[in-house]
Amino acid sequence: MKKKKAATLEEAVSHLRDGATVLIGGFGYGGVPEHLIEGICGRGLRNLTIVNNNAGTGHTGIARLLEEGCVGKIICSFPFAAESVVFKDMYEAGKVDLEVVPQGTLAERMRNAGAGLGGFLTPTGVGTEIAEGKAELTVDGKRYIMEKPLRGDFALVKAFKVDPRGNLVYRKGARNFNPVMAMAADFTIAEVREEVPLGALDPEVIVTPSVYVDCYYVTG
Amino acid sequence: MKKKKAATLEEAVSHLRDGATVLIGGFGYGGVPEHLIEGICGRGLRNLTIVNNNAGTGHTGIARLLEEGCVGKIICSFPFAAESVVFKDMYEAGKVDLEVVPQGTLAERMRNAGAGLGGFLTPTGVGTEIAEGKAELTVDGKRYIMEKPLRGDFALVKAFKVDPRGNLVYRKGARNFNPVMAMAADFTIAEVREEVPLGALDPEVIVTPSVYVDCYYVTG
Amino acid sequence: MSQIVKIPQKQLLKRDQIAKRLAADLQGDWVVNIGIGIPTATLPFVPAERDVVFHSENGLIGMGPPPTREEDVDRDLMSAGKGPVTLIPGGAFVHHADSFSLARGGRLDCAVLGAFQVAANGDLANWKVKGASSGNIGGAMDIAVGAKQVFAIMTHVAKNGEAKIVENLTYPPTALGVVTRVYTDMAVLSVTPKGFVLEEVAPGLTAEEVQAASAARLILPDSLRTIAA
Amino acid sequence: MSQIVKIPQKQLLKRDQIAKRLAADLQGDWVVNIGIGIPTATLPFVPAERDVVFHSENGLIGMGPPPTREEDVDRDLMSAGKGPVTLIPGGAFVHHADSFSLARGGRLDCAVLGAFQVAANGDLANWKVKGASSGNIGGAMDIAVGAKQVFAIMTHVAKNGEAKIVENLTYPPTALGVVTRVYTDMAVLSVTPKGFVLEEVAPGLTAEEVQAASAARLILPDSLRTIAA
Repeated sequence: MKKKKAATLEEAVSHLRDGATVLIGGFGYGGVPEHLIEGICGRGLRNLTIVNNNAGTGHTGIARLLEEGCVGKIICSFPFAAESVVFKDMYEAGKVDLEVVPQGTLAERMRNAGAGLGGFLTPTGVGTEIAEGKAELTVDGKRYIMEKPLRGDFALVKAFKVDPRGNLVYRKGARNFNPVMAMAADFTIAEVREEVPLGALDPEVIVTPSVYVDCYYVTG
Repeated sequence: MKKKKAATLEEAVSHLRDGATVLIGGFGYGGVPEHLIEGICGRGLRNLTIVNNNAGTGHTGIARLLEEGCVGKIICSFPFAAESVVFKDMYEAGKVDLEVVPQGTLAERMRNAGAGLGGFLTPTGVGTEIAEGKAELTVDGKRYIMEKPLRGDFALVKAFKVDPRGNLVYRKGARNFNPVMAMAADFTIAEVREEVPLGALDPEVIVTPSVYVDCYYVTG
Repeated sequence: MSQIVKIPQKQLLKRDQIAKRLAADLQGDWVVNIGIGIPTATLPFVPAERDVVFHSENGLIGMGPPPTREEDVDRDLMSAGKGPVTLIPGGAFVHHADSFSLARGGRLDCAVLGAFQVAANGDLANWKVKGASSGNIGGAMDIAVGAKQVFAIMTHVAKNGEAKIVENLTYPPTALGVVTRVYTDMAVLSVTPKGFVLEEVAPGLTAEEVQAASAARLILPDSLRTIAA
Repeated sequence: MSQIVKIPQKQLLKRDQIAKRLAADLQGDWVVNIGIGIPTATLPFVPAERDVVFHSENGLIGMGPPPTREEDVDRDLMSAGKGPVTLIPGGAFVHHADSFSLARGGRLDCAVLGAFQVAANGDLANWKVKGASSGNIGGAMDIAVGAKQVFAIMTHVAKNGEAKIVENLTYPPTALGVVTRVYTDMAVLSVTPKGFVLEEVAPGLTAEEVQAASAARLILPDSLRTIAA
C-alpha cells in the first residue's frame, strides 16, 4: 500500500513551492486545516494563489501568510469580513490581487476541475459584473454564463478520520469545501484528527475516497 | 412534516403521465426500483422517454414497458446487451427511438440538471460521432464538447433505508445512478427496503437528502 | 443616480418586528435559506410546528436553532453567519458543491436575503456598494438566482436618506428579476409584472408616506392592510 | 478501408496468456479500471501484493476478486460486467457521477480496454461496428479519455482476417490518441509519437510475421524480446 502518512508537519507541507495555487478548506471555524496552514508559514514561500471562502481572519493562518508576503492573489467569495483586516489593508495598498467568485460558482469550479471537465454554464451572475468577459449562452430560454474549472496544485484539507489508504470522513459542517478541494488538486494533503485501522471506516460513509489523498498528517 | 410515504404501490406511481421523461436507477441487478417499474406497467402509459444505463433485459421491467408500447425513446449508454432482446427488435423495426450517451456523460448530464446548471464541457466524445452537432471548444489547449443537462419529469430510484423526511441511504454498488437521478427530476419516487424512525439515520451518512425525495414506497 | 427620499418622522418597525412579519409568510414544509445579517432575525419567529427546513450554504440541510447550553456549542456546526447552531432530526450534511446544487437546482422554496436596493422588476442589489472596487458576494448570487422566491428584508430607506425601493438599480446587481416580496420597517411589498404592489403598511403610516419614502411607483391594492406588529 | 492481413499458421497466445502478460505491467499502487469482456481476464493475474486499486464504473473504488463461496455473493456488489465481486478493505462506494469524475479527472493510472482497432496515433475504436446504426458505448469513452494510460487487449487480427492494428481507424473512434500499449495474441506493442513499436513477440513468432498481421508499420526496437508466456 502506498505510504501516505507524513511523520511530521514539516514533511506534510514540504511539497509546496513558490507560485503554487493552493486550495484551503474550511468555512468559519469548521474544517480549517489550521496545522497545515501554520506549517507553511515561515517557509518563505512567494507568490501563492490562495483559494478559500474568505481572505484570512485576525493575524493567524491565511492572514499570517499574507503578512509574510507569501500570497500574490486570493480567490474567494467573501473577502471583506470584519476580521479580514490584514487582507483589507494589503488589498487597498495594491499588494495582493483579488478574484471574487460567487460561493456556489467557487465550489462548482473546483468540482468541475476535479471531474475532468472544461467548464460549465451557470445562471449565477447573469447580468452582473461577474459576467463581464465571460461567454453568455441561452439554453432552453434561460440565460447562463460560462465558468471555467479551477484546479489547484495543492489542496490543504481538514478531515475527522483517515485510514491508511487515505480515505476521509468529515465531521458535521466541517465538511464544507474540503471534499471538492481534495478532488480538484494535483496533490492533496489532509490534516486529520484521528487515524483508524484499515477496514475500520464503513465503505458506505467515506466521503473522500483514498484516490484523492496524496498525504495525510495526524494531529491527534 | 410533509407526508411523503405512499400507502400503496399504485399511489406511489399514480403521478406518472403520458409523454413524461422518467429516470430509472440501477446498474445490472443493483439498485433497480423493480417494484416501481412493475407498478407503472399495465397502466397504458404512452410515449415515455426512459433514461437508464441499459435498454431493458428479458421481458420484465423496462423490457415489459417496451412490449406494452409505453416507450417512445430510450436514452442510455449500453443499449445492445445480449439480454436486451425486446429493445433490439423494436429498435430495428423503428418502433422506438434511441439516444446513446457515454455513461459518464449520462450521469453528469443529470447531475448538471439537478445542480441548476445549463451544460458542461467534457473531453468525452471529442472526435467521435458523439460530438456531431455539438459545440466544440478548446480550453487551455484541451478539446471539449458541450453537453446539455438532462432533466427528468420523474425519477424512480431504489434505496436501502428511508426516514420519514425522505432521507435516503443506499447499499454498496446499488447506489450507482440513483443519487444523481433523485437530484435531477421534478418528482422523485423512491422504492425503499426499510423505513427507520426520524433521527435514526446518521446525518453524516445520508446520501440523498430529504429535499430531493417527493414520495417513497416501502417494499419491506 | 441615487435618489434622496423622505423618511416619515414616526416610529417605524424595529428589526424584530420586520422579522416577525416575514416569518409569518414562511409556509409549512418549505425549504428556506436564510442569509446573513438581518435575515437571521427571522429564525426565532418561525413556529416550530411549521417544520420549515432551513438550508445553510455551508452544507447543513435542516439547520436548527442555536444551542441553549454553552456546553452544546460545536465549532463544527455553524450557520452561514458563523454563529453556533444545531441540526434538526432528519437533517443532513453535504459538501459545498452539493449544497449549492440544491440552491441553484430549484429546491429552495424561498430565500430570505438582505438588500441595498430592490428594483420594480425584482432586480436585487446586495453585494457591492456603488463605486467600490469589490465587495462580498458570499452565497447570495447563487441563492438569489436559484430560489423559487426571494424575500428581501431591509430598512425601507438607507441611513443616508437614499431610496432602497427603486425603479431601476443604481447599485451593482446581485441577480436579475428574482425578488418576489420585500419586508421593510415601513411596509410589505410584492413584486409583480406591473411593479411594486404595496400590500401592507406599518401601524401609523399612510400609503402616501411609504410612497414618499420610495423611488419607485407603488401600486395600491384594493384594500391596504396594516402590518400586525 | 479495412485491410485483410496474414495470420501466421502457428500457435498464438491464448486469452489467459495475453491477460497474464498485461497484468505484469500493472504497477504497484496503481488505480486501474478494467473494462468488460476480455480485459476481465487480467484480474486473476495481478499479484495481491501489488495492491492495485481497481475502479469499477458503477461506483466501486477497490473492487476485489469474486467471492469464493456461493453464500457470499451479493447482488448489490458487482463489476461493470455485472459479475459478482467483493470490496477490498479500505474500498469505498460512490455514485455514478462521482465515479466518472474520478475517471475523467485523471485519477486512473491505467485503463484496460478491449478494442476493435488501434491506430498508430493511439486512436481507439471499440464501441461500434462500421456501418451499424448504433452500438454500446458504456463507460469506455469517458474512461479512455480520462485514464493516464490505456492498455488495449485484443486478438491481433479480427476473426474475418481484418487488421486491428492500423495506420488510421476505419471503425468509428471511441477516443483519440489515448492508447499507450497494446497486448495481443501475437505481440506487445507500445504507441509512440513515431507510431507502433514492436516491444515483444509471442514465442515462436517472428517480427516479420507480426508485421504481416498488421496494417500499420511496426518500428523494431534495438532488442526484440519474447513474451514470457
